[in-house]
Parts: sequence; structure tokens; C-alpha cells
Amino acid sequence: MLTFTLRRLLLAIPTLLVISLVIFLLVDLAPGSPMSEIPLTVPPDVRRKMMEALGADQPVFVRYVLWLRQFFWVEPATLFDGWFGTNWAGGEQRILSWQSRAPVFTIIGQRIPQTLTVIGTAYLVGVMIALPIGIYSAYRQYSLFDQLGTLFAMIGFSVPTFFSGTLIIIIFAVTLGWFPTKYDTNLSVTDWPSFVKQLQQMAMPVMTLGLANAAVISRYMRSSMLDNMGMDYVRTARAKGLTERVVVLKHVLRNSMIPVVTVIALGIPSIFGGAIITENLFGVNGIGAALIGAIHASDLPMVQTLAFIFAVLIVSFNLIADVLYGLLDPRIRYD
Amino acid sequence: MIEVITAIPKPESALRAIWHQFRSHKGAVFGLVVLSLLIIAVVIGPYLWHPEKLTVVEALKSKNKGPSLRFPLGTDQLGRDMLQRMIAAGKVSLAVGFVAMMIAIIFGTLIGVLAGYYRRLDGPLMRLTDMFLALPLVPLLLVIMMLFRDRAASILGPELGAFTLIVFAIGITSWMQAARIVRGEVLALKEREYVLAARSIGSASRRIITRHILPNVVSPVMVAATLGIAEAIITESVLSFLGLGFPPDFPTWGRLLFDGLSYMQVYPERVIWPGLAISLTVLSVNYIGDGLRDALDPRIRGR
Amino acid sequence: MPDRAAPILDVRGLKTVFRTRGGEIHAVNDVSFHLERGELLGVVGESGSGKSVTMMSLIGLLPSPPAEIRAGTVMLGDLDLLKITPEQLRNVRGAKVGFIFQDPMTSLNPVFNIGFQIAEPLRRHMGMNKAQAKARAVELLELVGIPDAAKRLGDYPHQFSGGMRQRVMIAIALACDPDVLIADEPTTALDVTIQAQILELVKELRVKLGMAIIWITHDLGVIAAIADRVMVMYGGQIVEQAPVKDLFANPQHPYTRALLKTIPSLTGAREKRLQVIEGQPPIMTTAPSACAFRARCIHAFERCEVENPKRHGVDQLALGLGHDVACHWVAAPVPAETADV
Amino acid sequence: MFDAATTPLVQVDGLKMYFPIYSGILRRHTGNVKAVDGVSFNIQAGETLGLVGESGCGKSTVGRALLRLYEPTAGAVVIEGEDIAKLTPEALRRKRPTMQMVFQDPQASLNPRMTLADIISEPLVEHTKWNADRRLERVYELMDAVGLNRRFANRFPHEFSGGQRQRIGIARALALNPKFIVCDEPIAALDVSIQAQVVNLLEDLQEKLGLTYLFISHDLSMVRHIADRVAVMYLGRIAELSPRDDLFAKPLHPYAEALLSAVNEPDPSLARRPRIILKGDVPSPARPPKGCNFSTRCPKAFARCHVEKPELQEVEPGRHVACFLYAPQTGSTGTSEAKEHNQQGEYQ
Amino acid sequence: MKLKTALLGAACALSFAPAAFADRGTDGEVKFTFPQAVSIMNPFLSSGTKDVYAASLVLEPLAGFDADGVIIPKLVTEIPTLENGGISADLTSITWKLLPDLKWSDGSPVTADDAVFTAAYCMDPAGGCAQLSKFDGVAKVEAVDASTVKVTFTGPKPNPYTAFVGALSPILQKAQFAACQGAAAPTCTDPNNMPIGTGPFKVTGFTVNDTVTLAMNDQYRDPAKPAFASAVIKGGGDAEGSARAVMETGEFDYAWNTQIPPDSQASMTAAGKGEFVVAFGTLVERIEMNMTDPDPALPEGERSTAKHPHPFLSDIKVRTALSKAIDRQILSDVGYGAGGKPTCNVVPAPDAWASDNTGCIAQDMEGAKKLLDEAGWVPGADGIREKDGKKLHVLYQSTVNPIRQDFQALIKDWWTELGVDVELKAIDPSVFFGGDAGSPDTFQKFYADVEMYANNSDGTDPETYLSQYQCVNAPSPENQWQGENMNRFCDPAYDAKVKVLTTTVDVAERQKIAKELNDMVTKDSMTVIPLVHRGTLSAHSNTLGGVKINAWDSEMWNVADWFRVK
Repeated sequence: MLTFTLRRLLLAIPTLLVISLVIFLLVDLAPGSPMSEIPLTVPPDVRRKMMEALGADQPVFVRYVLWLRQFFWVEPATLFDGWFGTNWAGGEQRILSWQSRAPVFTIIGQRIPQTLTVIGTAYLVGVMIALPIGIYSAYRQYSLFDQLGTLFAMIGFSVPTFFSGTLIIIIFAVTLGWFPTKYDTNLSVTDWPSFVKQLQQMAMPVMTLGLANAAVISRYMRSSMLDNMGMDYVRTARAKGLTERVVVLKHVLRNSMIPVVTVIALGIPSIFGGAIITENLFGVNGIGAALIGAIHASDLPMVQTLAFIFAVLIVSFNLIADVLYGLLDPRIRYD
Repeated sequence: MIEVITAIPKPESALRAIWHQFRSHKGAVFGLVVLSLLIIAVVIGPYLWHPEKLTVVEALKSKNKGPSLRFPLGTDQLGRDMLQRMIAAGKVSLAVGFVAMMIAIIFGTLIGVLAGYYRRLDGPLMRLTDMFLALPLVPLLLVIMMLFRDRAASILGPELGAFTLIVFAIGITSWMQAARIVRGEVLALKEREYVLAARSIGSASRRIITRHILPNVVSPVMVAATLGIAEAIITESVLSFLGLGFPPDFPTWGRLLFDGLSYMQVYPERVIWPGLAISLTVLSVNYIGDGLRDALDPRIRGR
Repeated sequence: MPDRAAPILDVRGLKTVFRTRGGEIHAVNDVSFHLERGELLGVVGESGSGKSVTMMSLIGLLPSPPAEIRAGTVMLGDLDLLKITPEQLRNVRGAKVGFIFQDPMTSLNPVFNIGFQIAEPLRRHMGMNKAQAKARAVELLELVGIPDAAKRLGDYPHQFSGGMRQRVMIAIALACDPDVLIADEPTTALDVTIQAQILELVKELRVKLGMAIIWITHDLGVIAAIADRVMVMYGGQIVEQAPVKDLFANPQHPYTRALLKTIPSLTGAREKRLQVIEGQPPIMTTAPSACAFRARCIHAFERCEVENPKRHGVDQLALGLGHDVACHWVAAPVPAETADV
Repeated sequence: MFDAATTPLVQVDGLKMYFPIYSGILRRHTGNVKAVDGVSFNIQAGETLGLVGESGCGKSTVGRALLRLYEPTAGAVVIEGEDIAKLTPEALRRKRPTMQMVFQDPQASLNPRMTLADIISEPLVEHTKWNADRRLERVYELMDAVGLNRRFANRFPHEFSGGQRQRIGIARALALNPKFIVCDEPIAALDVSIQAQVVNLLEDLQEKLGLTYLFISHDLSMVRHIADRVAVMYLGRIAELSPRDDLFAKPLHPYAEALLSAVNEPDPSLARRPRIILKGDVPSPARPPKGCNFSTRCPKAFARCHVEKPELQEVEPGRHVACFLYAPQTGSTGTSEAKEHNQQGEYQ
Repeated sequence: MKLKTALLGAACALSFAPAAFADRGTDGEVKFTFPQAVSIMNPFLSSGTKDVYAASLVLEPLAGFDADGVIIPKLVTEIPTLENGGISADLTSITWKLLPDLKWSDGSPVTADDAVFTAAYCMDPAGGCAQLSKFDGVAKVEAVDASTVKVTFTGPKPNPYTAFVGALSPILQKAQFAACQGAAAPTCTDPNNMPIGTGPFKVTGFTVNDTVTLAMNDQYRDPAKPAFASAVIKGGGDAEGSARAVMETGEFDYAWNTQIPPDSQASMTAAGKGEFVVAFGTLVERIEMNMTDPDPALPEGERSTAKHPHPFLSDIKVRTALSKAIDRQILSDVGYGAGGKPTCNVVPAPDAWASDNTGCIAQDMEGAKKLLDEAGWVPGADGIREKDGKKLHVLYQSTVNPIRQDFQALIKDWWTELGVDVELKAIDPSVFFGGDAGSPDTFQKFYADVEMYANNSDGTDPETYLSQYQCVNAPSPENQWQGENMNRFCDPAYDAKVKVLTTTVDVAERQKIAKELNDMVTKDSMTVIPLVHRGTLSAHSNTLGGVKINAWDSEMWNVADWFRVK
């Protein structure tokens, strides 16, 4: 298991390097210029000077190598310095956003909390809804509940979040006035009222995303349960005189969870990646909103860094999913 | 003996059997009916429904109207007939959905089969898949559209060019899931005895793949395909929103939905129609996929 | 028979039907039998003959739908297993009736260690706490001949060989000292040398624990080795029943006879050509109104086509004690000569 | 049958089939699963060689390596003078019609999405240039030959019973008029009443078409019925290779003896061989014992067995045994000693 | 005269403060929502309006403009003029006198050195200052004494109110930014995000592209202001969401830039929680006619250059016909409602500078058709006009924007009625306005026949703006496509008139020349077809008092005067 993990980690390094280069070139090739938001009244030579000041006039490979160095050395060193008061980074240039001139990692650091709270909760809620639906749908296959569950999942698949999100706003914020439409990122939970406030402002984005997440995961849960319901060991469990509850929720579920857990793990990078549209819609201003904002503003360092972090997360969680599979399923031992 | 030969049922019965099984799936029949209606509507709709061409001023007088006899689905903010626009949009959206899905599925299946069947290709192809999965989708689409839009437009004309490029771009960025699923299936199928049997006969790899592997990955591919259509339709709307899709006067359901969002509160039907159309398409395609998967499997069909 | 104690298990008129999309399958048709205390009853038949379904019907292990028990009584002591509540039935399963299945790999839950799986029925039925259950599990594993039992409690099924897994299954089935042990082809998936080990073990345990066993198999060799009494099933019915020696020495039903002949002997004279039962076992889409074996029977005559034969025992036929058979030809073998050509 | 002048149809010499084990971070080759570890035998034309052993002993691997469905690690497989193990892919393809295989699981070996006619004609498509009608004719011929009703030609495998499926598999194997067929546990998945039908069919076809079989099975009584000679395998190696009657009358190798004794004779009236219950399980082929592979379970093992691997040697005319209890035929002391041991074994 | 108006303006602003005004910081919090989030609080490093406006709560220039475009003093005692001697007679220098006892929010005094530093900061060539054009023609900035700043120009400068005037060029604190000059400018994250200023508020928290929290500035020069103790600017989402948060849910007090369809404006207003306000500046939505040939068949480097005149748009009859076919009133109503009005001018405001050109407002479809007939473009079999076998086919590009797409659709309809075959194209704004020389889709490259966008003049004086249409400013490969004369209009008479304007001092004369220049590009040559004079639509809640929207400076120019209506 350990060697398997180590081996996969080693393999990930060249993969990620290639991915970083591809991402860098891709983002660089993409149309758009950081100057597009500058008003037309600003004359061309001023624009050119601004581009130079950003370092945007350097050849792409020079910028790539610099970025690599910043990403893999300067930023970790700065982080380390921040924790232990050392001076490894030596004041070297960090990756700066073109749009805000602030270090990209500082921005990401500011945005991770709300993304994790909101999208993470939505994911969690999605999972919590999906699992019982999936389990019961499988247990009562072809029942009315199962049909409704299927319909629910299909709707979850087929309704884009910009649609469901807007609908939810109109119902819950405008008509009913229960929840605020704008997420207050500065709200800190210190007491009960602020906690309630936090719950209120999280309610709508969580609903929007939870629906989409629940749809996918409930399908996986159902089919995995169905795969296992017919297994011989289920019959053994029943032959032991165990109650249906124990048979289904212990024996079948434990086995069915193995593939579902890995699916859930594979979905986790999307939490960090944020949900672009939902974050934008509710003003959550997490990572997803940062990415779309940076893309609109052609803030290349921001897009490149975020995209690469996202790639790292995807590769890592692929690995984690594999390792989880091995941990959950005693039959699998990677050697 | 000759009598016996003449008594042999003709292979046509297979098709009938598939149809028979398909018919027994209620959801699938519902899906087929709905999808057929949608397709018929967008194909022959323009011949049946051609409201008189209004001048701008006349049209603007009847803008943002709710459903009525004259405008069955109402009108938009410029007084254009929504039904007519829905029909025109549906043609594009459905075509994009299906063609992009086909590209993604074909490409994904190809990669999946190659990776699963040829051990040597497995590593590189799966790394490639990982890479595509890890790539940021929006910039990738932007680059593709920027690099090739003019060329495509000059060769195929603005509309066909945009169509080709859009379905290609969507296809090329959404094949990974199919590839992974297919690879997993192929790895399992490769160890089946009937594949071994084919090898013992001396069948070439190509034939083994086409005769024994491909038909048996139909089910998972079907599932991926049904999900793919929905994604393609929605991705197209995002592309149009970013200005990389079809020319602005070229309605698609995704675009109508996006446009309607600003009017959602005042004229909710503006989003309901395209939203309904997209959801119905996806829903029916999903159910058809379910039914087809059962119908194409002779083991289930026989039951 | 009346002079002996009441049987531990008495089944009468059991009918089980599967409802499928293609129609109903009559898997068990009016099956009646009994099991004496301490007896080992062998049940033989081909796949689809209804032997497993019969036994699973007894304690409600068939998934429903599609299975449906239409009629019958199953008396386990004073309890009618078909009439009691599901909860009561669960209290019987694993406690009074133990079950061993064919494939020890898939019958054990791969994600729980065997200690847990053995302890489960103990805690459920015997009300043991964790420590007690563990101690008992060690005892059981030692009983079924697993070396280093205490250490292996934490192991998972895949860490055991096929034979060892089947021993674990037996340990689970025996955990609560059941009155009846139903073994559904427990050695079919095992190699012959391992099968021999398991058969030895069961023989030993029978002597030690004295429970009644129903042993389902398609291997007449196994039956010959361990059974006291044999039931032969075909088409969801019992076609012949006899003490083991009687059956092998004096098989009555044409099916039993044919079956015994199709199996080549390891030590006897080597036959030039194997005896064959032509055709396929039937799929019972309707309740039997004729002999299920008639299509493959070399003795079949008109009556076989129109009437399902009843089982006739020692009273009607010149058979040994406890030997009965359901066959028109055995009961009145008049036109046999013409059909025998 | 043992006429040295006729060249055997199949000559297997030192066949090894190792599946490499890679481990560690760098996936270094750290060992092998020795599924087949040096197996040699001949099969004469028209003969049936039975290959018996328990699951995992490598008997199926031998069958597959023989047809080069696996790439053998070492050794030669000469069929009709050509070494299968060394043929180029194209030459191998041309050679395929002479050697065919019948598989164990008739369910798994038939593509569920192909009709019976498609399945049987597949080899014809591959190796002939016949048109569809000509192929269909041949399919009908084959169906007649294996006793399948022609009406079934357009049905799918799942519509058949196990026995019928196995007939389909046999028909497919026969399509190209092979000389040599590897029957890989062809009856293991069938019901007893059906097993006999299939075995009889195989025998009839052998008689009619002059086929040569390698009959792989774990069912000793069936092997006794069909095979002319029998090889008993244990953990990748042949323990004993003897003519059928000799083997079943008096197995020489302790393993063969134990194996035979474990079979339950269905006729209680026949004298039962004293049962030898082997202790423990078969070792993993990835880590076979140092000496004789059977030494860990052998009731007669002695010191030498634990350090040295015995080779397969002819100890009596036509009887080959890999056991230190028996000296090669040329020696005289070995035999008597072996008999002594054997006697002991019988009354354990 | 100028002084008088300036003083009047200032007085006006002051007198606006209601009597009910209590003390500083008694009205709690004022909440802003911007559809685009604030990236940085230093307007010298970003000229994104969102950033400039947010910064205007904190940083102040020496002088600003009021709602009518009149210059008003902010940190100075009075507006320098020729009359009061603040501007030298030769127009080469201007001298500002700082208010006494002016303090930064950290309590340190504001001195002339800060202004000198600010100029040096922006004019540093390595700094990439976004407001460099504000310092155009500035030779040097010096501190005559601690409270006197003198700006010297390289030549006579008729309009000297550029540097240090308006929200775009405020004063930075030297002490805070001393280490941030030149190449180091972008790396000074903390000063850039939390600058110390003289405005009514100071930054207390800044999360990039998300939220700015502010508290009242205790050192603010008017001890009674601001009324609000704190402010918060929440960014992100879209115009809809921002408007909704003020107009419907009442979560926010002020939403900047709530450009939403007129219907939605009406329905939101109906909710009764707030109102929309419009500021009309100089922003004009227009169609530019490409005077050069964008044919893709031309070799790269010659496409859309002066080498190849446009095959049909070079004919003024065609251009005029296209303009006549458009009904600007409809466009304005459909797209902007109260936020727009039809116009025929590129310089629509201030009134004194705007030509009285209204000839294009009424649609004249028949006239347009006649013109095309005259030009030789006659309808073909398919209704599309053709001449010499060539179809009248127009590629019409714009950016992705729902209103522009509506405009495109409407104009396409009209032009189709005219017999013109129209192909539409919408380009992502970041590409269209990005100016990337490698991209074919920039508005400078103009690889289309006509294009639509909005542009405005910076401030009240349109000199720079009008000078853009000189021949030399046409984008071309030679200048890496960086010119501002998109339609490649080239008229020596125009260039000559621009030259006159740059040396004219008299305001009335300047206004006359400007109107002539405006007419030359619009009604005389029809190279620019103005469509709609656009305002900025913002929304404020009914409980927010003191809002006076301003198109010439930051919309929050008078935020110190805002108060809570109770």
C-alpha cells in the first residue's frame, strides 16, 4: 500500500509538470488582454507601459520558468516563513495577480474559507441527501419512491445551476424574503445570531449546488447498492437471522460504499475549485468566482495558478480515491 | 432437412425483438415520444408555424407578451415570436447536443478501447485523459474557438463553421469520462473467455475489438452518451454567453435561457420555455438510454 | 415411523412460485418431507430441480418478489415457519436453523473480518457481549479445525483459502447450536482433496454436536459418503426418497436409475460409452399436471402424459422401509416393454 | 500407441509459464508466479491425454500456453513439426485452424451479443474467403454434427441451456477441421445428466474426425472414462504421467494416490479406497516450496524432498513419476523401495 | 466667470447638507454593492471604474467636478484660474494652494510634497501608471512651500485641470508609498489595498475582488462628516443581482452600475424600496464604419488598412443610408429606458460642448432606400441589393452584451428591410477591448464592416477625445494596431482643425471648434453613427439621503454628505 502510494506520487510529478506547461501555454494562448478593462480614454502608449510593468511583454517561456520557480519555491518558502518566522523566501517576488497586484496565494487564502464552507456544505448536504435516496431506491427497486428518485436525479442532471439558482433567489429571497441574496464574506460566527445569519446566507447556494450534487451521487449509490443486494453474502446475513436493517445498512451498505466513497472523493476537487456560476450568482466570492473573474479580466497569473492548483487537486484526489479504495476494500492490496 | 432450413427465422426478428423489449420500458417509450415530438417540432415546425414578419415598430408594440393565440409562447423583449425562436433554437441545440455527444463518445470510446486493449498504450493514454480532466475547460475552449473560428467560418460559412467548431470543441473537451468507463469495461472484457476464444481462432485484434469488445461496451457508453447530450447543450449555452458560440442572431435553447434570465422575474415564461425544452430533452434522452441499454442486451431482452 | 420421536422438521405440501416477466416458474411443487433428529438427509438433483429453492423457502431466504410461497406448512418443532411473523422467523434463522452455502468466497462479506461475522449471530441470538462472542468464536474456529484460531479472528475472508473459508461458514452456521443445519452444495466449489477434508469434518461434528443436517448436492458420490437418507428431486418435486443404501442398491425411479448410470465409476468396470439422459431438464412454467420427467424417460407411457404421479411408499410397493417413489411405471410397469425399445 | 517411430502430434518440452510480479516503488521485477514450471509431454495423433489436478495447479495455463494464448516463458510446443512458441504472428494465425480449444464456461466463452450462427462462422470469416451462404451451409453442417437443431441458428447464447452452449463451443472449435483440440474443463460447469452427453459427443467426434484431445479436468472419473493417458499436475509441475488403467489401478505418486482416494464413489457397493486426507492447502505458486512442490503436504515426505525438486522420470514402462520414492527404470533398488513406501501409504 | 461658477457649485454642494445633520458617525453603516468587485484601491494601478470609485471614498484629488461638470475645490482653498493668478498668463503653469491643517487619516499633515511625490509616482516609466495621461504635458511638479503645489507644463495648456483633478488622479501619501515607486509599485500590496487618504472614510479591511470595509476618517476636514460610521463595498455577481439587493431585498444602500433591461427596472422600482438614478456623461453607443477593406482575402497586414478603401462603405451615400434606416429612439427605449436618449453626436455633453445636431433622430427608411438606389445598389432577386454582381453584405460586430445583441438584432432587421445582407458577430469584451495585436477580434483591428461599442470623453473637455479621429491615429500594423481612430477616418481638414483646438484658450471658441469637429465625423461624413447617449444607471435605497449622481467624477463624490433618512 505504501509503495503503491509512493509510486503513484512519483509518477504524479512528471504528469503535473507536463500539465503545468500545457496549462500555462493554453492560458497564455487564450484571447483577451489584461488591458481590456482599462477605459478607452487611456491612450495606447500608457497601455503599453502598463503591460510592461506587469511583465506581460516577456516571452512566454521566460514567464513559465519564473512562474514555476515562484510556484514551487518562493510560495512554499513564503508560507513557511509566515509560520516559523524564518526567511527562506528572502523577499523574492511572489506570483502577483495582474488585476489586483496582490499575491495570488494571498487572494486564494482569503477565498478558500468561504468556498470550503459554502461549496463544502453543499457537497456534504448533497451527499447526505443522496445516500438515503440511493439506498432506499435500490432497496425498493422500481417502487414509486425509486421512480421519483430517478426523476429527481434526472432533473438534477438536466437543470443548469444558473437556472435553478435564479429560481431559488426569486422564491426564497425576493418573494419570501427569508435569505439574503448577497453572501457576506466578512461575517464571523461568534454567537447564536451570527450563526443563524451564516446559515441563512448559506441556505440558497447550498440548495442550488446540493441538488446537482445529490442527483449524481444518488445514482451511483443506487446502482452500487443494486450490485450488492444480489450478492451471496447478503443471503448469508439473512440466514444468520439478522434484521433487514442490519442486513441492508451494515452488510450491503458497507460494500456499496466502497465505489461511492471513491466517487465522492473524486468530486472533492470541485469543492476547492468552487462552483463558478453559483458563487457568482450568490456573491460568495470564493475560488470559483475568482477564477471566472480572472478569466474575464485576463489575469493570466491568477488563471494559471488556479488552474494548476485545480489540476494538482484532481491528480491528488485520483490518488486518494485509489488509496481509499484499497483501505475500504480489504481484498485490494496494491503491491 | 430442406424444410428445416426454410423454417429458420430470419434475422430481422432481432430488430423486432429489440423494439419489443424497448417498448416494455415505460420511461423509454415516454422519452421516445417526447424526443420525437421535439425533433418533429423543430424539423417541420418552421413549415407549419411562420408568423407574419413584423416591422420593428410593430414587433416592439407586442413585446414581452404572454402566451396568446397569436403568440402561443409569447414574445421576447423585441417582440419576436418565442415559438418561432424556440423552434429555430431547438434545431441548433438538438443538433449540437447530438453531434457533440457523438464526437465525444466516438473519441472517448476509441481512446478507452485502445488504452484498455493494448497494454502498452494504457499508460500514455490514461495520462492524456488525466491531463484533459485536469485542464481548465474554459480557456481550452477559448483557445480552440479563437484559433479556428475564422478559418472555419471562411471554409464553411459563418453558421456551419460555427456549428462545426462548436461541436468539435465540445466534443474534444468532454470525451474523458467515456474513455475511462470504456477502458475499465475493456479491461474486464479482455479477460472474458469469448475474447480468448476469438484469439484461439486467430482473429486479428481489430476484429476482436469490433466484434467482441465494442458491442459489449454499448451499455456504459449509452449512459455516458445520454449524460453527454445534456452537457453539450448546456456547454453550448455557456459558450454563446462568452461570445464564442453561434452568431448573436442565431438562437439556441441555451442562449434563450441565458437571455431570459434577466427577465425571469417579470416574464418567467421567458426562461420556462427553453428550460423546459432542455430539461425535457435531457430527461427523454436519459430514459431512452435506459431503455436502449436493456433492449440492446440480448440477455435482458430474452427474459 | 410412528414409534420414533416426532421429526425435528416436517414439511408438507410446499409450493413456491417465481413470478417473472415471462410468466410464472413453478420451482417447488407440493413438496413434503421430514427430517429426524440427528439425521443427515441428502438431497440430490440437477440445477433447477428445485432443491435449493425448497430449502430456502423453509426459512424465507428467497427474495420476494419474485419468489412467492403459495402453500404448505413447515413445522420446526411446534413452529410453523410459514405462519410466524418475520421477526419470529429471524429468531429462527441462524439460531435454530443454520445455513451453509455453495461458494464460500462470495457467501462471506468481504469487508468484515471473520471474527465479526461469526460473532454476529452469537450477539443477535445468544445475547452475548463482545468478549463472550469473541471467546465463543475462537472456540468455534477451533471446532472446525482452523489453526491459530484466536489470531485469525481479525483476518478477512480473502485471506483464507477456499477450504478454510468453508470451515468459517460452517463455524457461523454452527454458532448458535442449531437444531437443523442446511448445507447447500457446500463442497461443490472445492477441490476434491479439500472436499474430503470438509466431509471428514462434518462427519466428526455430527457425532460431536448431534444436529440434523440437510445436505443439498448434485454429487451422488458425496451422498453415498455421508448421507443417512436421500431425496431425489426433479422438476420441483421429490421423485424418490430412500435410506442411502437402499437407494444405491435398489433405485426405482427411471431418473434415479439413469442418473446413477451416467456417472462413470472410478473403480468399477470402465464402460465403453456413457449412459445418457437425453434432452434437457424442464422449466416448470405451469404447475405439473403430468410427470415432469416424461420427455426424457425411456419408460414413459400415456398415463405419464396426463397424470402427475404421486409418491408411493412401502404400503403400495414392495420397497424397503422409508423408501418411496413417484412414478407410474414403477407403480404399474405394464407397458414398459413397448416403450423400452 | 507408444511406437517410437511415429512422431507425436504434439510435443511439449520444458514448457514454463511465469507471470512476473512487479513490486516496489520502481515496479522492479521481484518474482514470478510460476503457474507452469517445466512441463513436458507428448500427445500422439488420435490420442486423448487427460490432464488432471486441483484448481490453481496450472492445468488450464498449460492448455492456453499450448495454443499460445499466453506467451510461454520458456520451452517448446511442437505441433505437427512447428514450434508454436516461436511462430511469427502471421504464421501463428495460419496455424490456428489445426489447433482449437473448447472452453470451460460455455456461458462466458460465447459472446452474449452474437447469434449462434455468427459465433460458429466466426472462424470461417477469419480463415476462409467463403461467402455468407457457403459459411451458413458449413454452420448447418456443424450444428448437425454436434446435435443442435438448425432452427436455433439465429438465437443468442443465453437462450440455450448449458449443454447446448457447450455444443456451440464445440461446433466453433470444429469449424476449421482442426487436428488437435484442447478441452479446458469442458464439462465442469454442466449438470451431471448433461456431462455425459457432451463427453459422448466429444468421443464420437474423435472417432469420426480422428481428433486429438488434451482433456483438462478435475473430474477424475470422467478422465478415466475418456483419456488414454493421464498427467496429474500439482503446483505447476507434472507429478505423474501414466497410462490410464495403470494410474487408476495403482497410482504411484503420493499426490496422485491422495487425489484418487479423495473421490467419492457413488456406488456404495464398490470397494472404497482408503481415504487419505491431506493436511493443509496448496502453497501459492508465487512462493513454491524449496524442494518437491508436494513436500509440504506429502504424508511420505522425507529429508531430500524438502531440498531438491524431483524430475519426471520413467519408472515403469510408460509410467513417469516425479518422486524420490521411485528410482528411474534403469535402477533396481529404487523400485522396490518405492513399492514398500507405497504399501505403507495404502494402509495409513 | 469660471471662478464664479466654481464657487457657486461649491456653495451648492455645501448648502445641500441638511440642517438635520447631526454629528459624525451617527448613522451607522452605508452598504454599497458593485457588480464587479473591487480589485485594488489605488487608481494609479487600475483604471477600472469600480476601483476608482471605491478609492474615491478614501483618496481625494485637489479638485473635483460636481454633478454638472463644474470644477470644485476639494483639498485646495480655491480653483486656480487666470483671473486669480493661479494659472500663469502663458498657460504653462498652474499653482494650487492646499487647505490649512489638512491631515491624512493617520493624523500626519498633508503637504505639497505628497502631491510632488504622487506626480513622480505616476510619471515613473517603470510604474505602469494607468493615469499617466493625466500628467500628459506636465514638465515638472514642485512644492513651492509646504502648502503650495506648482505644476509646470511643457507648453501652453489651455485645459490645465488634468493632474490632481478628479477621482482618477488623487493624492497619495508619500510616507506610505515612498518604497513603491517604479517597478516596485505593483508589489506594494498593503499600500495598494489600504491606502491612507484624506477622504471621509479609511480602509479597515480589504479582500481582493470581494469586499472592502471602511470606517469613518476621524481626521476628515469637516468635523460633522461623514454621517456614517462605517461603509462596506461588496462586489461580485451581476447587475441584476446588485439592483435586486437594493431595490427588492433592501440588503444594500447603493448599487453602482445596475444596467438592466427597462422592463426589469420598472418592476424593481415597483417594489418601492429604492430608486434608480442616471448620470449622463459623454458615453455614446455608436456604430463605426470601416473606411478600409476588411476582406479576409487580403494579405495579413493589408487587411483593414488605408491601402484598401472599403468597397462600399467608402461611399457616403451607403453610410448615410445605413444611418437613416435606424430608429434611435426605439433603440434607446428598448435598451436603456430612462438610462439613455437618442443622439447624433459623439460629444453629446456637456450642453455647451454639444452640437445641436438632431437630423438623424427620425428614421427615414424611404430616404435611405433612395440613397442606395442612387449609389447604384439595386435590389437583386433575393431582395438583397447588389452592384456590379457584388452583394451588399455587411459584417456587423460588437461585444457580448444582451443589450448590444438586441441592438444588433433590431438594426439587422432595419438594414435587411433596406436590402442589406447582415451577418452578426459578438465578441467577448475582454478580447474586443483587449488590444492584443495577435488577436483578430479586437476593435482596433476592425476585421468587420461595421462595429458597435461605446466610448466617451474623459472629463468635460473633449479635446483629447476628438483628436482621436486624426489620420495618424488609425490603427495599422505599423503602430501594432494601437490607434484610437477605429474607422480610419482621414481628413486633412479635420487634422488641421484639431491643431487649432489644441492651441485655443478661449472656452467659447474651443466649444465652437469642438462642435465643428463633432459634425465632421458624424453628420458630414457619416463615418461614426452615434446611436444612444448612455447614462450610468445606479440604484440607491429610499433610506439613503444626499445622493447626487455625477457623471464627471466619482459617483460617490459627495459621499461625505450622505446620510440615513429616518
